[in-house]
Amino acid sequence: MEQVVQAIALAMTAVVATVVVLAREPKRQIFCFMLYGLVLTLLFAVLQAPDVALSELGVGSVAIPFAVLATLVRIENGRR
Amino acid sequence: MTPEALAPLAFSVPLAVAALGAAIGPFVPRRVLDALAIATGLFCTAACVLLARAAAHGTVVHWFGGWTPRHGIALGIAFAVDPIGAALAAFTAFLTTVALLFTWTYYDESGPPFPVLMLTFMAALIGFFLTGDLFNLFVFFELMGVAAYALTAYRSEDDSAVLGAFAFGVVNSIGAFLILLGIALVYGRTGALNMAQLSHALGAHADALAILAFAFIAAGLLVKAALAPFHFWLADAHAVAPTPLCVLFSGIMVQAGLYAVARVYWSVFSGALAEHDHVLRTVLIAFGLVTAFAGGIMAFGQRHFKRLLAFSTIAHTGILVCAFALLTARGVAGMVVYVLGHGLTKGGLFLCSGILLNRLGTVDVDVLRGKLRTKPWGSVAIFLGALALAGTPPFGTFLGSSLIAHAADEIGLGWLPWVLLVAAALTGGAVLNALGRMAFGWGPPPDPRAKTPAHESPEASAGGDRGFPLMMYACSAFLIVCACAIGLVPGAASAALGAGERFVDRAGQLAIVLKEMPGAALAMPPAEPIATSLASGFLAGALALAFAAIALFAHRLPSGAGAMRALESALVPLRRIHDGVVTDYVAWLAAGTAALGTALAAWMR
Amino acid sequence: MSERARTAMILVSGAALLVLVLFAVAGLPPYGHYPGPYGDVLNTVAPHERQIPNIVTAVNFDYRGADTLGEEYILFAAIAGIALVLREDRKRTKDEPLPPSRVLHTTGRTDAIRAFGALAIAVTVAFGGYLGIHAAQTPGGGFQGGTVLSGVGVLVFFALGYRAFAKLVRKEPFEAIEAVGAGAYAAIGLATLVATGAFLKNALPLGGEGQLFSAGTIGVINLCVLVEVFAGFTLLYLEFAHETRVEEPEPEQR
Amino acid sequence: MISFIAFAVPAWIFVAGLYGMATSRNLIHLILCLSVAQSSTYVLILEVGYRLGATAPVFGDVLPGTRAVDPVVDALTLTDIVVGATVTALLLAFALRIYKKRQTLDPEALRAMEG
Repeated sequence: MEQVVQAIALAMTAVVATVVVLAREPKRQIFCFMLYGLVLTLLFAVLQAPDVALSELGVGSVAIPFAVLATLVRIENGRR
Repeated sequence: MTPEALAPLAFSVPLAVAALGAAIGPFVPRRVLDALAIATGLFCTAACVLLARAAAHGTVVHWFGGWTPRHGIALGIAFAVDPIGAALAAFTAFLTTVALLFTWTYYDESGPPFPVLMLTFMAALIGFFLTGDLFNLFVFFELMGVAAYALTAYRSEDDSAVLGAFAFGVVNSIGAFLILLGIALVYGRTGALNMAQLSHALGAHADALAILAFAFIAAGLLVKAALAPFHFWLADAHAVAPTPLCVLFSGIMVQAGLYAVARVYWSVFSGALAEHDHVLRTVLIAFGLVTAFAGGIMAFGQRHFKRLLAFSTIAHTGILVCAFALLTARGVAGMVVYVLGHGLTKGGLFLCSGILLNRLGTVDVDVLRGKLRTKPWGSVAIFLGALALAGTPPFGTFLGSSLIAHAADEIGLGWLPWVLLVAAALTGGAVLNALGRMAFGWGPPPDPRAKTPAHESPEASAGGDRGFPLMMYACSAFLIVCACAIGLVPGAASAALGAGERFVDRAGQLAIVLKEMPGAALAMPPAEPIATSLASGFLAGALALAFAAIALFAHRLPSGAGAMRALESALVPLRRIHDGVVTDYVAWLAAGTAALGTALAAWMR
Repeated sequence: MSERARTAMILVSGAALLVLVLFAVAGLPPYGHYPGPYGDVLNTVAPHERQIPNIVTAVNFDYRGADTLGEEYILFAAIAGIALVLREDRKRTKDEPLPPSRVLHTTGRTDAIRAFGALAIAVTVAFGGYLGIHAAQTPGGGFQGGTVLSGVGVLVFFALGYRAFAKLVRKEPFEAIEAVGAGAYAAIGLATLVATGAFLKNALPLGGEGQLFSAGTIGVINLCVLVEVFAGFTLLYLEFAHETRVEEPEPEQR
Repeated sequence: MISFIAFAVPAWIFVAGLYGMATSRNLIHLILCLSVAQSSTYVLILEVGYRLGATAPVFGDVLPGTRAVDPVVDALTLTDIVVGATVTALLLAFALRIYKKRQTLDPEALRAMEG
């Protein structure tokens, strides 16, 4: 059971990582990236690493996406 | 103060001062911060020199948190300081101090971030040289990197500076991932991070995991060392970084990457890979020679003086990698002496380029054509620096190359030193070629159709006559004089040889670090008299002059112009791959790592 | 290099790297069978010697505290670099607001959004504070708590806008706080070096297991990290949020 | 089987991230791919310290001595995550600065220096 859950979490990680890489359009990519942060959080939780999962949650789903979003907003402003 | 306590002091004091500087920076005059930074640099130099003296009497070990090992298992992080690590740490602090002194009059205004980031960068390098823990090495690698990216982008009004910093950051980060990959592999196998414990646990058998873990860690570190094809970031970053920082980049940061490869090999993997050392030697010498000649030839093709010096650094990395690749104590000794001699020389040359940028507003050789007549002292310094780069006696680089030559002879590679001599002479010749144009207006007239290199904005309100820049000249002259002095210190060669013996003594390190056995004082094996290699040293200098003369005057000979065109066309493919596109750099990095890994793994099994 | 050449190069070398890494990981012990000894030794000795249930915290702030010191300075240096690069052009141009962006400013903020924002902020502060303080007992600690607490800035930004965020967070004091957090960590190391002869060696009473501020220096270092991470990430958000500043009406006074 | 999946996943993520970077046409896309490549190191490091059927190394509710996973890999990954986040943010700031100056984020159009 434990191994099945982990195998699923790992497979999801690989798939979402591939999706992030292949999403060429920045706005779509950043939402995939937030999802990737959540998937990683889940993976770390099932790997019995709660400290790491909490950090990844803060960094992967909030900090980096925020910085990217702000950058995208600025760029959109520059275009107009 | 015991020697054991000096080790953490040398890296934590500059960190504490950096934080202090950032906190009080907005409220105190600039000079206060500068003085504080210089005082810290001097303090660290002194601490590391004392540490090196102590290390000569036995490896100095400091266990953080007081967690000494239990039954041969390390609980915490150790700094394991041998004479070579301490000497290079002292050299780092010394170069930082000189660079900070140079900035004293160099910038009209430099905000608090500059000294703060410089101190952080210095602390990271010192920690990098002293640590005996593999993951701690990675942490200092990253700290050094982040401070360096930020400093490269320091003149952020110049977009090529930010672009250079971006490429630097991306490529070095991938290098860091490769290091982590290697660390994860060996940690999964052994459950250890302390270098001595790792070498014990890995044993004497090389399988795919051990070989590839070394290949990944080495590739990651060689990104910092700018071995081809990992070197592209260096030329872009050096050309645009603040000049005082280039002194540290070219003088010690690049070499720190190579030092770490040597350290990781000798402290961790030398037992496991011992039976395959000929494979490692062949592969690394191949990479090193390609780097040395690619760098030397590209240096000749540059008209941006700082970028020229950057390519010369790449060439010297190739030479140093060949010295390490000999995989003997004598090779390590030669490598370290060469690092010191080269770092002082290159530092002096970069400071000269800083004076040009500061006073004349550009480092474009074609724009400066004939303009250096008014700066005789600068020209003399550049001339001496060029001879030193070629490895002419009595400079430190000559002593280093003569040690490397003896080391190569010892293992039957008598041809190698002669090849390296040509590469070194190429870099010296490239500098002399630029000097001939700048000081005397020699050489073919510049091609008016040639593309001007990226615009370099002057680093301070350039111009004119604000008096003789005494402090700047003093700093660059001091470094060139030191480059000469280090080749003349009596006993330097045999001290280096003794330190090299210590560096490669894996069993000895293990006993001192994990079993807390007392260390022994450094043996001082007699060095071969350098007189035997004096002739080759002068030959290198003459060759450099000859290369420069060909580049400057061949067009006047009847068949010369055609020959020059042929040479120029040889440069074209090399120029084409140095295209400044960061995605290309990533592809090259992947290809280089795959090549290194495949070569080692396929051949060793 | 042409795009096609580059793609070919990365495909070939990527495939080679994949094979190499698979080849290497095949030499690892089977998945789920960590052989030790490092972690096992620490799991055995740390609860007793350091009076702390969360061994990860003990490793972070004590056994491998030097790594964490480096890590805090990486954050410190990166924030300095971000400020350096993004502020350069603000010296010359005044802080002129930019036109509104389609992403952030299509709709006005209703009272419901503001109320929800206030609630979210309260929850974030409680959760972040709890995580940050209870490093020794439960998962979490200064770093996790600091990142969560700095999320308050993000919430203020989304609920009330850039101007409110910038009014709440002034740059200079936060930079000083961040530097103090990082510097205090190094200073604790130096103080323990003087007091005990070993950098970051515990020099405080351990206290009993389970108490809030047990485990000696670990508690103090945890606090430094909490402060630094909170201030550092808040500055990070502020620097990036500044890039999205728009002309907004002043929030209504009530 | 689980061994192969577990160790192949980080290898795949790393190479996928590298591929994305090398073929990227936008610096922001490139930075996020760099972040993905870095996440492969988190996964691999955590996996090598994992132990089937063991608890997290927090001995609050469980007694010391219970079979637990390696606390060291957790600490290493934490450090790695902080490093990754800060480097990513710094590179984003660089990209933004470059965009303001050059009005493009296409790596092909952004050559620092040539030759």
